[in-house]
Amino acid sequence: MSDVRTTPTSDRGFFDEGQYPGIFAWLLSTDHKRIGLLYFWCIIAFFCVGATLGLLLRLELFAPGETIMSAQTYNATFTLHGVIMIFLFIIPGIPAAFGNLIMPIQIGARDVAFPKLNLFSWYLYITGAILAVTSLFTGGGPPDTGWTFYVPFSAQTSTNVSLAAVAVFILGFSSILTGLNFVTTIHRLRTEGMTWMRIPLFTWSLYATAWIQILATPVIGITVALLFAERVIGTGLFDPAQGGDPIMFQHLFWIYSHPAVYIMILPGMGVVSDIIPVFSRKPCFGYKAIVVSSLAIAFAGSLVWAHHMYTSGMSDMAVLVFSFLTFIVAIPSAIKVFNWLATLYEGSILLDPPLLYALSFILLFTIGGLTGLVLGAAAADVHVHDTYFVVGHFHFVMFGGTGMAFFAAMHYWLPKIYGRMYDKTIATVAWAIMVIGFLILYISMKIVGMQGMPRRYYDYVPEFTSLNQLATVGSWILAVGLVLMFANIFRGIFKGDPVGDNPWGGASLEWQIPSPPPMENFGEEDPVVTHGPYDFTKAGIL
Amino acid sequence: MNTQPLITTTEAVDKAFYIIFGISGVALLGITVAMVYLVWRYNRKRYPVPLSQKDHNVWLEITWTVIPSILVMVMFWYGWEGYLSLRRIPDNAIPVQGTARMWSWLFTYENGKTSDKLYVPVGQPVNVRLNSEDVLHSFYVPAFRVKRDCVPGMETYAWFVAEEPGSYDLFCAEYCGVAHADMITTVEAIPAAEFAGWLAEKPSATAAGKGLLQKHGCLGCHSLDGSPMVGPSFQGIGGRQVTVVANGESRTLVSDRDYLEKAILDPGVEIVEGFPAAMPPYAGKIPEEDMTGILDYLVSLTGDGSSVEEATEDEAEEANKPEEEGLAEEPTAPADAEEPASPAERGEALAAKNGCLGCHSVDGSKRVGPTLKGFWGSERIVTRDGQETTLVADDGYLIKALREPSAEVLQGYPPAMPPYPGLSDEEIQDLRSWLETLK
Amino acid sequence: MSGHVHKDYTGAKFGMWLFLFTEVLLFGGLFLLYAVYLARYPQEFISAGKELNVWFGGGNTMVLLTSSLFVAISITALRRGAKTLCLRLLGSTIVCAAIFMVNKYFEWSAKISHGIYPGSDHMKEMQPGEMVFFNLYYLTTGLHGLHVIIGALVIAWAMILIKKDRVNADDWVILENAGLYWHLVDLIWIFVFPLYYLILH
Amino acid sequence: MSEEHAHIVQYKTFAIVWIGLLILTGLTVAVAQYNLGAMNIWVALGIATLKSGLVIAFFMHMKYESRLFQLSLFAALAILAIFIGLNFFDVLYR
Repeated sequence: MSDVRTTPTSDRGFFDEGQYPGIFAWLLSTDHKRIGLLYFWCIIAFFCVGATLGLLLRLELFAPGETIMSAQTYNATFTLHGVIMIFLFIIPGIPAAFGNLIMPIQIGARDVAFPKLNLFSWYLYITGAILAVTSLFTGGGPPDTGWTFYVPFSAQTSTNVSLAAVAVFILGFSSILTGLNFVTTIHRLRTEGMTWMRIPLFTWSLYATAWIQILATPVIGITVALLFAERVIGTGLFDPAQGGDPIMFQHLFWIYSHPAVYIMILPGMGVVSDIIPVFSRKPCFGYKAIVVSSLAIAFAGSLVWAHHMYTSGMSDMAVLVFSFLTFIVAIPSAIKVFNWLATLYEGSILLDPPLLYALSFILLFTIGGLTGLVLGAAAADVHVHDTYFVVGHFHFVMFGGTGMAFFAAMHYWLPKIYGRMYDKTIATVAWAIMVIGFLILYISMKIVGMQGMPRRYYDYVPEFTSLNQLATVGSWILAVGLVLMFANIFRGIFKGDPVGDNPWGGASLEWQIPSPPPMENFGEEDPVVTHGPYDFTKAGIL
Repeated sequence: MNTQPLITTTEAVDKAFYIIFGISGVALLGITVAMVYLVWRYNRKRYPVPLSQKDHNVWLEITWTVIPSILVMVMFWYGWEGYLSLRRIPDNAIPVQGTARMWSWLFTYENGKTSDKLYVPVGQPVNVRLNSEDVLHSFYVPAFRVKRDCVPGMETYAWFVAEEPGSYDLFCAEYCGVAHADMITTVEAIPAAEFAGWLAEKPSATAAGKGLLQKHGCLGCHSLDGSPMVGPSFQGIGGRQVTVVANGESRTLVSDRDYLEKAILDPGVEIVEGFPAAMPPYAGKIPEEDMTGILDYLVSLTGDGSSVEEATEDEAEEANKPEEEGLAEEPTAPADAEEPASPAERGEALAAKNGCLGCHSVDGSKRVGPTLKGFWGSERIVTRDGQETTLVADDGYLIKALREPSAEVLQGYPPAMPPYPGLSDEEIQDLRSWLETLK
Repeated sequence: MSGHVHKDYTGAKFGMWLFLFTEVLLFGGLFLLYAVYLARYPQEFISAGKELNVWFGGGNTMVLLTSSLFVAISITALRRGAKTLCLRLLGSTIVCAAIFMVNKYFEWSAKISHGIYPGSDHMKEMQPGEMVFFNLYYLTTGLHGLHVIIGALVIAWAMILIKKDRVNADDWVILENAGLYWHLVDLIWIFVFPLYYLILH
Repeated sequence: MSEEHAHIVQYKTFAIVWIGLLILTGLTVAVAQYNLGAMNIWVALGIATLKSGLVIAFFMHMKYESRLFQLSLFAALAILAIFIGLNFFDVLYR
């Protein structure tokens, strides 16, 4: 790449260049990095709340019968755990936080296409989050429907589902606007020389994700709007007594929520695709295959929603079609895993924390993906559907996949954003503890699910006790790892040693500018890109 | 019976499991080993500079696209094949109607016999036709690998065959509200001859009568063994002397067929001394033939009622009873050994369980809905069909307000309350007893 | 590209189109339900559809098509420098929106006075398919009406900007985008009209 | 930037399109008077598609936009069609 270095006006980069004083430098900023950090910190905060709720759930399940909370509280808690983790952590997690922080820099842009809209998205996110929290304390009390809001229960319960539905609608709107912004940015604001085949894979994954956000999210909007209408004005479109069909709610819900799974996982795959080459000092193997598979996942992911509904009472023909399509989607994911492994081959591998987290992504995601095949196969799904096997499966994919990728991104890019390095040894120890706790926790869940324990059970029959206890113990180990990791990251941000511009030896654009980046990322002249994102030879790393 | 070898649901599903787990296990092992090996082999300490900058290989890409494609198609096929076995009901399957409701199961057999456990003969397929009375539930028997949602307004089915006698867990697998985890019963697989006997027990007046009492919810308030519940026990009710209060005057009479019929259809007229006027009128609610059956049975309960011949045959149901009560009324009650809670206490627990207190205060303050303080017997101005009417909060009003709250909406309040069709009559009586205490 | 001052017209329009896609998909959920329930209750949909008045629906179709014409012409007018004409056309568009809503008001109140509205007793006596039809009708036209109001507000906002010369012959992308939004409102109605008002008369 | 001076559509073009739209509206009402069985809905949808095509192409200037816009529109409509279409594997076979 051409020399895009400028003399920074300050060694704290954009942190010193707020347009407004004090807190308004953040709340009114349209700078993509500041907005990215706003998202980042909110997302971390909600993750901690969600994780705490998860720990409480595990504690309740430590023994059969009432342990620490009543059944109603338990139901509200798992609903809240799901809503927070999905709508406030995983979906916005990587795209809104790291997408905002890094994507414009990666394509050589000074900001996203619509900076004000970007800030507006964040405000929508916060509004949605506040409404979701408000629903706990108003109306009929915290929603107790599970994050899936299935009718007719959700239409009948006296708890505050209506407000939660409004919150989901607004959060969906925020997600749409971010997606729209990113698609436009990637189409319109690539700098000179940044051809489509030179876009870093992280940005590619965000591009694919953004299209899903745009095309699938409105469907959840109308779904929760209809739920709201059903509760408030009694339009019984899903009410059998009024000729409605409760199964149609599930169709509409999953038309969004299955693609949403790919909104959650694709950016994680992008992070891993960016990290592995840097720590192997080799170009990402099969760049084009990974790009195509991202787009294929985005498209094919929109065709498979009803595999959540094999037992719902829908037609057997639908089971046949959706089961078939589901297995098709498995292929692009497998292609990515093989390409990542091939990238390691003949490389020069440095096991720094970002790579460790990325590798654990591959392992845990593979386990999650393979158990996903069990759920895709019609007969096997019938047995494990709505059991702890499913709970274990999606935690492997969502937490082991997206969560680990989020942590990988944190260890990879935060030093760039804050210009300081965390303690790598502690990061490695925390990683090891987390992976061990994770495996104990979620493998126990899968086994107990195979034995037949249904999910969303406040209480269980005695034969499930020992595995539940094992899972709870695993959750404690996992929690220790999480606390250690976050503590280390925070210490690193504020007190770590300064890092140079390119601590890992990356070849993409974000490593060519100062750490922290200056206000508009690049100096007077826009960068001109002359080689691919993983061309370490031309970038002068090798 | 067995014209061809029957593939059980367990066998059909497990085949898919073995194949998918087999392929997946190999894949996982391969990927993990490859990853660890590569990280170890090409460590930077060993190779400070990468050996190559290879970044693509078309043949490799094709290989690892095609092979997984074939493998997943294999998995798809076995999954689908197993699923078809689950959907093809064997010709000789016994039909059973399975009804799910918040939060219990009711199984009805061809001859009209009902049970809250699913009794099946060993070795013979059973087809359970499922429906739901309220929200989604799911019929799940892990041992037989079958699961099917119960959808209101729609019939679904699941068939299975129990190869071995035994008691198998039957769960509700679709989240259905606060007592979802308590919606558990069992499949009782018994030898075919025993099953036939059990099924044929219908002629036995006791079992039939008891079944009717169960069906209409009588046993929620009246015991058969003499223990006091909300209402008087049925033990010895046939021909027993009872003291009743009518219009403030008490008198003693003999509990005969006429009295019992009156007491069921219009219980408010004469109240048994020492018991609350809690029983709802059943006029028009019990079909003629059921009424005859109930009366026949009740009249037959004479003497100390150490209950004739039914002791053995009803063991299973007796054993199940405390559990069912726990389900319906006190999911959080610590133990069934304790004294039964008073109706008012149960009512309070019910109100908490159903989330009533989210909208209704008990201290007179206004929330989404009206306060419950001083509710009982108060005058209410309600809007019915757009017209204002004044009425008194009594049994009829309470039942309507709970089952169909939108029909009569209290002046000054939004029509926000959802209907609670899941509340049984006994539960409503408990609520009523509790409401009476809120002066 | 030189950063700050530049204004990316294509980008702005593209962003608007992406937003319109989300609107299409939002209504798409309702059209999906319509398709599914039509397949399930064809006879009931026909009998219920007869209750709707073609003249109300047809009249409103004309009104919206005409308003779309005004908006389309207004952009050409602005770009040719005819600011007053442009403002008049946009004003007419808002009048059209008002006519549409008044029309809708009469139509709805006629239905409601006949006891046809979600949860009414009259509805409860209908066939299940008819209930579904009317529930869908209210939700679809209601959501569409909401979009008419929002569209009118957006046009009004564009008018203010034109008056202030913030939007002018050289910088008209805001009007273009406001127009795109208004046309979307029209587009949705083009499908709502035959599906609800003309289902076999 | 070149696209700032994108095609200016003539008043006349708009007027012709508008008249076409009104005619099609009349047509769709007229056709609805005949009982064509299941074809009614398809004819109505066909005419509506034609009308919306006119609005998109001329009023919304899609005819003059780049291939990117057209492809995106196609993608969005295709996804909507898929969402609706795949549901019928359930609805028609239940």
